[in-house]
This record gives sequence, structure tokens and C-alpha cells, in this order.
Amino acid sequence: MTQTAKTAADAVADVQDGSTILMGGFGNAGQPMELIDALLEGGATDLTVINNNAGQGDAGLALLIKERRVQKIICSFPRQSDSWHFDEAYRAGEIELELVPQGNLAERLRAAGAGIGAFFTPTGYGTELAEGKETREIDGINYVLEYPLRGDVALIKALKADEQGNLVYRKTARNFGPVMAAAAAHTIVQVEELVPAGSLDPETVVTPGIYIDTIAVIPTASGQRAQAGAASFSRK
Amino acid sequence: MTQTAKTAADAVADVQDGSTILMGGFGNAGQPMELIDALLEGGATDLTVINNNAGQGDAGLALLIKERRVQKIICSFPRQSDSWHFDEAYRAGEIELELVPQGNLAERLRAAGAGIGAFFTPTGYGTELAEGKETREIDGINYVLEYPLRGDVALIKALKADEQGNLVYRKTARNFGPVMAAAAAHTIVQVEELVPAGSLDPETVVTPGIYIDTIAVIPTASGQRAQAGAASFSRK
Amino acid sequence: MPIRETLPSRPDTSERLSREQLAELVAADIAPSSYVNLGIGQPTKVSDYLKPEQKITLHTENGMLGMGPAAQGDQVDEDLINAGKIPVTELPGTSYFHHADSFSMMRGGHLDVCVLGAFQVSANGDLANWSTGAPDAIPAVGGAMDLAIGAKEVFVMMSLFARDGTPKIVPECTYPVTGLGCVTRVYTDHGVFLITEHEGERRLKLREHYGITREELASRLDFDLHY
Amino acid sequence: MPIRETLPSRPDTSERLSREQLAELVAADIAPSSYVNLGIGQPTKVSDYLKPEQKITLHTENGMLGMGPAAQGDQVDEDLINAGKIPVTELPGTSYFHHADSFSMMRGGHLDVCVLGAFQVSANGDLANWSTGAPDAIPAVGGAMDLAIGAKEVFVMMSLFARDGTPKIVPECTYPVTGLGCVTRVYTDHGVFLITEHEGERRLKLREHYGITREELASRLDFDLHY
Repeated sequence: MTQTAKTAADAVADVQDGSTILMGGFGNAGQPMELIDALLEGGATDLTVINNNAGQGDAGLALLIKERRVQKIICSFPRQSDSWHFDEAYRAGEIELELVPQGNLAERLRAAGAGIGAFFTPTGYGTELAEGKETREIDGINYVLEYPLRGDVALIKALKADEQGNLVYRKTARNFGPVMAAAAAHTIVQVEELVPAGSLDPETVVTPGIYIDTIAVIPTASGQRAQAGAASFSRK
Repeated sequence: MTQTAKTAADAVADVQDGSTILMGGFGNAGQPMELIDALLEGGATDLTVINNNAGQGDAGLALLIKERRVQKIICSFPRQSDSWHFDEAYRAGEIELELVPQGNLAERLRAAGAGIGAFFTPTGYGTELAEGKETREIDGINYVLEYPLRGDVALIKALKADEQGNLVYRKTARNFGPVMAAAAAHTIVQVEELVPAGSLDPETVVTPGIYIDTIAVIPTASGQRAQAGAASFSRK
Repeated sequence: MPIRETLPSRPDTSERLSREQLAELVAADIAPSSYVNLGIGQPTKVSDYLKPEQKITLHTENGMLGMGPAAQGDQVDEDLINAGKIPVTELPGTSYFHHADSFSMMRGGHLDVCVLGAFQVSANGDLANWSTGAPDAIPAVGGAMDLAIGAKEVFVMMSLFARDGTPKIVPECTYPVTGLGCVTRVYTDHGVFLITEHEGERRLKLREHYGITREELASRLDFDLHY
Repeated sequence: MPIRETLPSRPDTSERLSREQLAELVAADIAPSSYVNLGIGQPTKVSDYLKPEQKITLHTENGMLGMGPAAQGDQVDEDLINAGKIPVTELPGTSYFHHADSFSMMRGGHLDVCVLGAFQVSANGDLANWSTGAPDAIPAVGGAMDLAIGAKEVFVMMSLFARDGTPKIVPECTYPVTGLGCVTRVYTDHGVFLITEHEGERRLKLREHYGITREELASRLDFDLHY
């Protein structure tokens, strides 16, 4: 059942210490910044975070890492020009890193939501990142066996939700949102706008409401969005 | 590269004897009837067909089976009240049947398009349909290993295409279209309308044009659609 | 928990339930706001008894959430059908998705309840509902095996006894199985049975009985009945 | 075949190619109507030389087909970025999709060409471009391994020699590999190399050379060069 939280703080209030958190976003696009801020405020710690990156600049996930609230991160691209908080924690041996090729990260999340027990992927075969993993040749191609990545909680961002939790996204901010929504026991979405059931064209719903537990409405003006973008882009 | 065929006959002209054909549709919804008619006319034979059903009534796939052009069918639900042509061929031992649970059928097609070598699914474990297949217990759940289903050709139906082959579907006629489009070496779609590139909202494209090789425009009036529906529905 | 344990008004227990009463009972036992898949046949009738205030969202495995009632007259549209290929309607909040996404939703455990018919259910929850195993039958499975293993709760609706009087809840299925240990409740004309985990074993418990005494029920079943 | 074998006008072969000439050469070699992913860094420059009449569709792995040029001024939108997190624009015919769909598109072999940078390429097409293996480095892989194995053709763009003069095409990679036997062409300042299957073996063949004689090239490489 989809419920609407009054504030971002209410939305994340039940996140427990030691949880595995799926965190949407590719860089800043689609990163649920206000939900992460609320999580920071809320104090949950010993977290395992699954995100494409390991935080950038001095906001969101980067601050969670700075405060040593993340004991382990599973991601594809931690090192960026502005990933200084992760870099410091990593070099100090204060955060565990599981590095996963980006497509395997996406597919492992998809498998969790789709009830697939494991799958053979060609990505990473023969590389350091597949060391110790089960491999198999099928029809002349070599594959690595990879397992699902499940979350206790997913924090994602979408453009709009209807009252039943159906979601539409905006441009490349869609990224990991749909697969993470399905891969967590409890999915919390921040949206710019909440609309009545029946307002979204049923053909265009990207994430059906069945995957959404909690909606937090965080209005953002398009102007701000563009400006924020101009200020915070950094080369991968 | 996406090309537009002048007629349904042109669209399927290159289908070879012995091909594996992925055929969209769940019952009549989304069944590319005119493309199948053209295939019937074209004469290709010794086909392997992958579809949810095994034809209904005296149209489309049912006629291909009647004419003994299908040597093998891979499907989930061949037996229907009006599957008489399949029933006759099957009882005569003139068609081979591989019965696949519907979700495994969809997931095996998805795996083919997604470059997954094989996957562990819980569906069918412990049943006759998993006999002889590799199984594995993962985290306390029993799974069966299933392999991709690839096609030489996919014949599917959508509502609209733009000039680059981007597709949108209509209601439950979407069904197997998107996974089949990605699972075949050559995908042919019949659409009711072809629109210029840029006419479809990029957020709402269901099948990106990269998966589409040939478009055949077959206009259908909504009235006809509803009438055909009223006449041809049959209980699963 | 998406399962309601008590009914506002239980049916009279002195007579066996009619098909309509059974459908009403199942409908009343589905907790508000659940996502539900109703199988073909008898389970479809459950939708007639779902109340708007229950806010149930119906899933159909051919790619839709938010399915409305069967289409009437002009509403009939061949692009809008349910898994039984019956024309249906859409409700506000509907969404459409492709087959792989739809079955991922089932297999991934996102549906709260699925209601299925059955030939047999074993006391530990094995389900047999796709094939009678008759040698001349043309096999067909559809989404039965996916439905059986996917939902959080799998309810079976059936008559307790076959026409020849033999029970359809059995120590072990003799018909080909659809899924193992997947059924959580069995709704029958003569009683409702819960199948729960008990010290690592799944076992069947009688919740209530209709038109038959507990003793007679126990004597006609080939396994130990728990209460 | 989506690969063009001949150029309208080949560059002068007496001098090694500049980075711009190399990008132009790669762009010209991409067949019309191809779906292409350009990796981060040097390969991004290829887009400056793609001609509208080539009708190339660019893919970015963070969920978009039909990517346009980098965004300028008011066009900047933080929800519309490429894999390098640079703001970009959309072209008519764009589509958006989620990460699992985007990487399925790559892994499933649907892209015609992907152009990547590299630290090393082996003569049989192994690619090393994600890690220098330095003990104190923080590892990061992103989509490199998916790009390496996914596209029908994998083009590498790099200088042929490292700063210390050692060749970057090697008998066997000494840097950690990104993918095995995946590279099909190597575009370098000193020559273009094709890696093709020959009697069950993948081997490297010189297509043309720039600012270096064939003999000098052969003498500086640690393996047998085919022509």
C-alpha cells in the first residue's frame, strides 16, 4: 500500500541501523537529495549503500560517507574528481568497497526485483572483478554467474507520482530508479508533484505503484533544476 | 537501420525456410495478423514459432499450422477452445511442442535480447516441465536453469512507430512485443500509423528504434478493432 | 499483513458454502489495499464481491495493473483483455507493461495475494492445477506455474471433494504438480484451511468448517488434521 | 555491414595523425545509420566529425538513445547528462530507458559500434582500459566492461606508443583487462589495425600506417604483424 509522508524526515523515519539502502541516481541526476539529507539528519548508521557512484562534492551520499555512516558501498564508479569524502574514508580503511561493473549492478538489482536467483553475464569475464566467481561457457561465450542485489530500503527520485504510487521520471534522471524500486522491501520516492489517480496516461507509467511504499513530495522549480545542474556537473 | 516496407508482403519477403519466428500477441491482442497472413502467402516453411498460444480459430498462426508450415511451436498455452488446427496437427504427430511456463517464456526471450547466457528461475521447479533440467538451491529457494530463446525474425504489432522505429503500443496488446523485438536478429513491426521522428514523447517510447528493422504500416480503424474483438474472443 | 483474519459476518456454518458464498468469503478475507491476481475460472468470481472501500488493485499477467470489471457492449476492445482473454476495462491508476515485466512482478513476490483453482492441494501446500496427466490430453500451462510460486499468499478455491467423493486435499498430489509448498490457504465448500510453517514443516490447519462436523472431516481426509 | 571500408579522402600517410585527424578518421569509418556509443575522453571527440547525412544515433549508457551535442547555456539541465556526466541535448527521435534496459541493449549486442580509449590492446583483441593496477589507486570501472563486450564492433582510439616509447599494442596485456578478445579495430596516430578471426584465431592486421614505415612499425611491435 502506498502512503504519502508529510516530510522527507517522516518518509525515512523507519530506516534502521545496519540497513542496505538502494540509492537512485547517476551522479546528481535522479539522486534523491532531500531524502538522503533526511537520512543524514535521522542518524541511521552502519549502512550498506548501493549506488552507481560513491558521492560527489559535499552533499547527499558524500556527506553520509563523510560522517562514517556507510560501512560498505556497492557501486561501479566511486572515484570521481569530487569524490573526496569517499576517497578519504577508503584510504583510511573506513569503508568497504564492492566494485561492480555498471551493467552487472543494474542487472543484479533487476534480478532481485524479478525473482531471478542468479544469472550468467558475459560482462567482467576474465577480469579481476570476476576473480573467484563461478564461470561457464554457453554456446561458445564465457559467462560469470552473478547474484541479486536486494535492499531493505530504496530511496529514489521521480518527476511525478499519482496517489497509487505510479511514477514517471524525467530524461536521464530515470536511470536506476525503476530497478531499485522493485528490488527493495520498502521503496521511498521523492517526487516534484503528486497527482490524482487517473491523471497519468496508463501507457506512460514507468514504475507501477505496486513497487512504491512511501511518497514524499518535494517541489523543485525547473529553473532551480537547471541552475543546480550548471553548478554541480563534474566530469565522470 | 530501420526501413519502411511498402506492403506486408515486402516486409516478410526475406523470411527463410527453417527460420525461428517470434510472433507477438496474447490471443488476438497484439497478434500481427497481416504480417502472418503475408508469411502464409509467402510460402516459408519448416518454421519454428514462438508465441504464447498455438493459434486460434481460422486465422493467422492457426492457418500456418493448418498448412503444416510450422514444424515446432514453443508456447505456454496451446490448448484453447478454438485451437482446432493445432490440436489436429498435434494429435497427428505433425507438430513438435515445447511447453514453457508463460513467465519463463517471457524471461527467456528477455534474456536473449539482453545478452544473458542463462538464468535461475523458481518457476516450474519440481514439475514435469523442469524434468531433466539443471536445478540449484540458492538462499533456501529452489531454482531451474533456463536458457535464452532467440529468433531469426520477430513479427510484432504496435500502435505507432516514428521514422526511426521507436514504438508505442496500446493497452494489453503490448504483451510480448518489447521482449520479442529485442530477441530477434531481424524485427518486423506492423503499426497502424507511422509518424515523423520527434512526434513521440521520448519519455513514452516503449521499444526504442534500435530494435526495429522493418516497419509495415497497416491502418486499422478503432471501430474494426472493437468489432473484431467482440467477434473473436474466446475463453483461454 | 495483507490478510484479514476475521470477517465482519461469517456465513452460517451448518451448511456447505455455495460457490457465491465461497467467492464472497475469499473476497472478504483479502486485506485492504492489496495487489491481487485472480486466476481463470472460479477465482474470477471473487472480483464480484470485492468492495470499493477495500481498494484492491487487480493484476492480470498479460500486462496490466488496475484492471476493472468485464467490458460491456461498446466498451469491448480487443486490445484490452485479461489473462482469460475476456475483454475488460481499466480503472483510474491503471498501468500497462510488457510480459517480462509482468511476470517479474509475480515471480519477484510483489503481489500480495493470488487466488487459484485446483485439482488437488497437498497438506503441505503443493498445488496441482495445470494438468490431469491424462495420456491423450494436450498439455497447456499458461501462467499457472508463475502464479503458484509468485504471490506472498496463494489462496486456492475449490470443492473439498471430487464427484466420486474423494478428497482434493491429499497427503501427496497424484496429479502433476504446478508448484511445491506454495499454497497458504485452501477455501472449500466444506471448510477453510490454513497452511503454515510449524517447526520447519508446512502443515495444514482447519480454520472453520461448513455443513460437516470436524469428526467427519477428519475421518474423510487421509492425513492428520490440525486445528 | 555497418563498417565503411573506404574513406572518401584518406589523410596524408607521411605524417602521424593528430587527435583531430584520428577522430575524423574514426567518424568517417562508421557506416551510415549505425547505433554508436562513444566512450568518455578521446572517443567523445568523434561526435564532432559525424556528418548529419551519416544518420548516426548516439547511445549513452545512462539511459538514452538519440543524444545530441553538449548543452550550451540555457540548455543545461541536470536531468539530461551523458555517461561522463556532461549536460547534453536530445534530438528528434530520442528515447529514454532505465539502466537495466540500457545495459541490456549493450550486452545484447544491439549497438553497431562502440569507440573506447585504452591503456593497452593485445594482438588478439584483449582490452585494458579501466585500471592501471597501481597499488594505491582507488578502483573504478563504470560501464567499461559492459561497453567492451557488448557492441558488434569495438573500436579503440589511442596513441600507438606510450610516452616512454613502448607500444600500447602488445602480445599480452600487462594492465588489468577490461574484456577478452573484444576489440575489432585499433585507431592510432601511427596506423589503423584490424583484428579479425583467421582459422579460429583472432589476429591483428595493419590497414594503413601514418608517419612510420611498415618496417619500423614491425620492428617496434613485439609480435608478428599481418598485412
